[in-house]
Amino acid sequence: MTDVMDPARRLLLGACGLIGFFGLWAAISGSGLVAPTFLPGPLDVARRLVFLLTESFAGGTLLVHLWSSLQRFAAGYLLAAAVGVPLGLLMGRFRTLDDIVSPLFDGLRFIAPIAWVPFAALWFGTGFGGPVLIIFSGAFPPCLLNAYRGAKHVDPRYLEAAEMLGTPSGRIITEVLLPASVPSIIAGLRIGAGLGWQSLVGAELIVASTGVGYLMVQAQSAVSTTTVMVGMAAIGFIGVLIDVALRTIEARIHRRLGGA
Amino acid sequence: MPLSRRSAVGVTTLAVVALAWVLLTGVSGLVSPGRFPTPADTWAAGIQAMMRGYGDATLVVHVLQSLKLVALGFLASIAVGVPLGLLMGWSKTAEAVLNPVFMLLRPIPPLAWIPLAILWLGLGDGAKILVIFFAAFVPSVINTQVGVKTIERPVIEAARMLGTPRWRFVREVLVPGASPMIFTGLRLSLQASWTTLVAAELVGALAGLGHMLNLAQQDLYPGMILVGMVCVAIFGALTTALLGAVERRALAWKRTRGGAA
Amino acid sequence: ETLKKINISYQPSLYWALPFYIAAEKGWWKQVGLDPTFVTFPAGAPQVAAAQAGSWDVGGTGSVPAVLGAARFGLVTVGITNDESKTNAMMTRADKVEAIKKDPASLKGQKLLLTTNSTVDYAARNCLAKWGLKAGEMQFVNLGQAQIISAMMANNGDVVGVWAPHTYTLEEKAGAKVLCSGADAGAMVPGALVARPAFAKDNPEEVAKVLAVYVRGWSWAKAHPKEAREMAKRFYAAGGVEASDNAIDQEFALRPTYSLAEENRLMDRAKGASELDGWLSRIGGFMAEVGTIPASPDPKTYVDDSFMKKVAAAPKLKAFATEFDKTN
Amino acid sequence: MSSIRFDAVGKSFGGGVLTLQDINLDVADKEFVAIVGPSGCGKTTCLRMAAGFDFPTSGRVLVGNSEVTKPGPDRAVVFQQFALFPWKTVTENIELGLRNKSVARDERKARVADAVAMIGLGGYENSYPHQLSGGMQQRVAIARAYVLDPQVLLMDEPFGALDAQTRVVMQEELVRLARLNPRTVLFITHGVEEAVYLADRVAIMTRRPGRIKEIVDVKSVRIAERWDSHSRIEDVMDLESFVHLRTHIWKSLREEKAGADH
Amino acid sequence: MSSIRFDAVGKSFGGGVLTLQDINLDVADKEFVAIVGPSGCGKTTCLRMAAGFDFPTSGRVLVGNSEVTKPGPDRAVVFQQFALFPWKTVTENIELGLRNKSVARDERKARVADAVAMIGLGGYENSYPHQLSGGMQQRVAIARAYVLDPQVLLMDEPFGALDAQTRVVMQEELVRLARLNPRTVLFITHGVEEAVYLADRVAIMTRRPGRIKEIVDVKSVRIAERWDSHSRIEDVMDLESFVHLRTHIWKSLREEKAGADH
Ligand SMILES: Nc1ncnc2c1ncn2[C@@H]1O[C@H](COP(=O)(O)OP(=O)(O)OP(=O)(O)O)[C@@H](O)[C@H]1O
Ligand SMILES: Nc1ncnc2c1ncn2[C@@H]1O[C@H](COP(=O)(O)OP(=O)(O)OP(=O)(O)O)[C@@H](O)[C@H]1O
Ligand SMILES: [Mg+2]
Ligand SMILES: [Mg+2]
Repeated sequence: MTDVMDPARRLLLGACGLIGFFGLWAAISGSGLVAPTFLPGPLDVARRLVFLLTESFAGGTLLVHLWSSLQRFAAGYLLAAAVGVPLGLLMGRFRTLDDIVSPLFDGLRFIAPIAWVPFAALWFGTGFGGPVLIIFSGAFPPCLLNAYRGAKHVDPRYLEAAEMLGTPSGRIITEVLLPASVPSIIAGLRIGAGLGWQSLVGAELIVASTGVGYLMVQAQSAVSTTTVMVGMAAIGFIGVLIDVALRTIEARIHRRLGGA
Repeated sequence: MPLSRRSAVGVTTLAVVALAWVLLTGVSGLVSPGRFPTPADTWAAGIQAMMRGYGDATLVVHVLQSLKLVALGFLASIAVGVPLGLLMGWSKTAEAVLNPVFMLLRPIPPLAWIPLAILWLGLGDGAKILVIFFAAFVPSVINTQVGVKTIERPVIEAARMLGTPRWRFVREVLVPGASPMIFTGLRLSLQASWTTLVAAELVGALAGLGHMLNLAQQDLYPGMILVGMVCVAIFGALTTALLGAVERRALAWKRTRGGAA
Repeated sequence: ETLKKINISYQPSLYWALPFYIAAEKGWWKQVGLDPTFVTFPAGAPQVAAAQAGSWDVGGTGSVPAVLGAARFGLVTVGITNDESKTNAMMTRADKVEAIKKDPASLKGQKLLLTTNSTVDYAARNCLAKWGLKAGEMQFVNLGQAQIISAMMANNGDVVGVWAPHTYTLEEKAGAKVLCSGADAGAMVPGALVARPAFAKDNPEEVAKVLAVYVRGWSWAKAHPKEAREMAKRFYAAGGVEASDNAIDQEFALRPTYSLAEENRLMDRAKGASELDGWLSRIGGFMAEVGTIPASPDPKTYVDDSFMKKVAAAPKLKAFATEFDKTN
Repeated sequence: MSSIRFDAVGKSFGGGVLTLQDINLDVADKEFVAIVGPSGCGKTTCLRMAAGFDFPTSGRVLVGNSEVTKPGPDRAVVFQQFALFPWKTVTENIELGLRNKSVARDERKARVADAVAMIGLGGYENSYPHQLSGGMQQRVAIARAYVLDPQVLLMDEPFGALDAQTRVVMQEELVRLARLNPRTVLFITHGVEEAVYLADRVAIMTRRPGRIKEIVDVKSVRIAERWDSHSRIEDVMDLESFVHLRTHIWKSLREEKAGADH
Repeated sequence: MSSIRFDAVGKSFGGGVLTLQDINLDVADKEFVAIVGPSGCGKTTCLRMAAGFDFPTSGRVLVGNSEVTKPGPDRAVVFQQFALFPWKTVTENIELGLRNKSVARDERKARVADAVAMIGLGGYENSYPHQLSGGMQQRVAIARAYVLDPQVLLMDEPFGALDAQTRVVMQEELVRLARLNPRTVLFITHGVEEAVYLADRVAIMTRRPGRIKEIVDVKSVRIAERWDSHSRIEDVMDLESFVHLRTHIWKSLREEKAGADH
């Protein structure tokens, strides 16, 4: 594979991508082909962003909304990762556990996070639990599935070597399955972060007084598309930060192992 | 017989869950019917959906409509997601250029795409498929990308040594090499197609399981919600089983322990 | 004297929730010995569900969620918020209104974008009936209110059903006009003050206090129209809705609200079923017809006028509730 | 008691084609048996069955009187294709088995250091496998098995990737260990001389379906001819008795070749 | 013109430690050069630089007068660790290079069939690599390179996993090809005899940092002593001139050993 790219070049290329994207956006919205209520230009959104940073909308400034969303997201997402990854690895190791969990998991994961809203409301009301449940239900499947399949596809040679060395099952999981499936697990965590954010809007249908999702729902019914887009940008931005963090970890491990 | 053992355990698990449900909600009443529907409620809702219909259509119509949307959305997402993932996995330049945009776009909830989808494609199936597509192509991209990166270096070197031209290299080295992870991505894309159905069918659906779930939510009809959820779960699992069969054929070359994942 | 904690729920930026806001601004809650926490919901269904989970005690909601809550969880209706029959309306592009009114049959086979199984669905069905059309003769397309606005602006729907404040949004941003409202079709759409059954049973005094504060809010608003409009604007903005002056004016003009006396009159069962019972049973009938609930619950089982009567019976509370009433 | 016993073992990998047929072989406790045979005849498969990774289609494989059902650290394996953990350094690879046996930290470090010195990889303790040459990786795989000091050592062409010099060092080390602290060893090799030099007995396998054609007793000759009195490997290899045995095995394998299908 | 030229090549893998130092080696067009040297001395690295997978830190590697910048089918490689495509059958693995060269289907099938027969894997055409023994995999890797009929053949211990008999078959095949249709070959081996038997010249490398210590000319002896007149490999190996060369190289390597750090 191509050699490691120096960071400056990487940034430059990334900037090119973003400039191209924003340019296209500005061109489409500026061309008048699309009404500004549907696609405001990037500058409008930027202005609105600055406005929302200081002025309160739907009960708080953007930062206030972002902060409460982040708390819910962090709780749901971390729970999903903390349960999903170990469970996935365990299922990859223990057939029986796999056989027990799989039928449930393979059904439940198809149920939309927002379909849980009524039950989340019935069970948790406006508590913290409801949103966490919904974000969890979005982020959990990729965490589990990627860990599970990563573990399943580990080269059997390594398992045989570990068993030959008398490695107990717990240690096989931490020292063989886990490192061997790191790329897959990180991909799962990245996807999970995206799906978790997506579920946030559903989650904030229950606890509606704060949150970026709530802000977006309110803005949508008020036909304030710029506000909706500020919300998307905010979520996108946090998503980018999480992604960069995860990818950095992955790249570091990858480099250490001299992967392709 | 590993397969029958597997299904035996699976059936047992489902039976235990069903039994727990009956015991908790129906018989003992430990969980009040207000919090979770009883088997009787659910049965009644199921019969209603099947015979009289719910949300202006019978269950069969809902299922068929949803299957169509999921199939088209899923196919669109892999048609875009896998090639994009291959490109981003192989070319550092492409990755550097595309990844920031991709990262920025992908956490956007499907609900937020709805206005644009309506604007571009109206209230027909097209808009719904677009919404599904936006949610479903992400896992394919990421898993494919990572899958390409995990191909062992010697194998890639061997292909280059043999002078493999670009397209053949993609088809015969990158794709099969990344295929275990590509299939992980497809599984998640398929899942995302199903889970986005509820959001997609907010776009003026006349039928569909998502439509049914939306209505049931609006109506606070837990029995019907459960019927919808179970249907989605069943058909999600069935479509996954189909994908699994394709995967088993495609990964026949791979040595794994305890059968295909 | 310690203040009694109570959870009050409403939906933000909706007209009928204004009294809660006014009371908070004016500090009236303390005066009746309550310390409210406000819990808001963007839609009626999760709101009603959250009551089941004990997340709130007393609140306001639409009539459909109120009936739904009654049918599912025994939610108690304890009063009326306002009359929304003029603001649940079928709308269309301004230039088409006359043609359609002249020849309603031209709607046959067309799409009607609305939020199904809701108050506007109820209003629309009554409108169609008034024109001699069957519900099945139009194609009902279910969309959320925000989506309807998007669709209408993208010219994807000619006839839509929305409720306030979306009605004003469409008037102002998409050049739409009301074709037929619930009021036009004789479909009364009240909003409901509701209480969690367990809470109402154990704390009748507190429920009465909330009602007193609520009706006082409306009577104050009637006495101070200008101030009330400004307050409404602030209240809407806090919820993320930037309402125009025109929209605010229309809200006050189109949505009748009730004094303590009127509330008690509408709920009076001296001569059999009360007026409110009648409205709600029609709505319940509609909901049963469209399949939301198996059968319309009898309003006598869930409309409880005792709390409102309690307000009228307690001299201090009555005085508090009616302080700004002009007549009486 | 760590004998290995192949009892009428047959093995086929589905499809009905027989890979191994009626294998009967006893490796006594502390005995060193080498297997030689044409490529693809089933040597690795035999070893994997003794290790507990594959199972016979017919017959039984016993280690110390009980049937092999799963792998374990009592039977250390040096794999034909090394199977080092790519995410572990040289030290970590060698250390894992000791950690599994809960060997105390200090002793562990000492034993790993000894092993690293033995395989001549001082300075590479913290390298990852991909940073090592093929031969270096193989040496790590050997050290990983040796350091366990197991009852049974199963080695699949352990010296295949080593140059002649390094190979001699490792062979001598193996002999030294075998003298010092005899172990039951099953050893697969393509080097007939290596087999004769190291083993007590050499089993010669036939081409597919793999059968044991002949078992050559080396030990009695070694004792009778006092091979041990020679300290250098080349000196032993020059002995007439050695050459005789080597040539015998060589010929036996050659016949195998002649009777083959190509 | 497919000579290979190492021109004052130095190589270090980061960290400043020198792996290869001042390597100067010319492999003339159609010449067969073998490299021997202690494990880890940098043989594979040299070969990888000629193949275009690694690049010198200093100096240059030229193939046919132009600097190597990338791999290509003019330089077929047999990798030390096979590097077969796990998802391709034996036939598909061998066939890929021919398809890349747009060889017509019929000819391709014929050449692949020949190659499969040559490596003695008839009957395994549709097996996947994980279904083959180590030696069988190595033979597929050899066939994959041979079948390309490349100008330059780079082979990294290609016979390492083969038993003596199969190895002889493959060696003889290699010699036959070399006679029939001479190619430029760079060949890494641990077998000194193999090197002397096959190569025109044998380059001996030192322990780290790898340098070329000595280049032994075999070809002139082979011609002078008419090794070609003997058809069997063992006969050649018994010749005095052969033994002499072999012992010389052996000793040279042994010194290397003695001067080593362990
Ligand atoms: N997983 C498998 N599936 C199908 N066939 C297999 C499998 N593993 C091994 N075989 C077959 O079994 C036979 C013996 O293989 P084995 O690896 O034991 O040979 P070997 O004697 O070790 O050869 P080598 O010296 O080349 O390593 C081979 O013909 C091989 O094709
Ligand atoms: N990617 C790498 N990173 C760091 N060091 C490396 C890397 N590749 C090889 N080396 C080092 O370079 C040296 C030479 O390696 P090389 O594989 O060329 O040896 P070799 O002569 O082929 O040995 P063998 O006979 O054991 O295969 C070794 O010391 C090895 O540790
Ligand atoms: Mg083998
Ligand atoms: Mg090497």
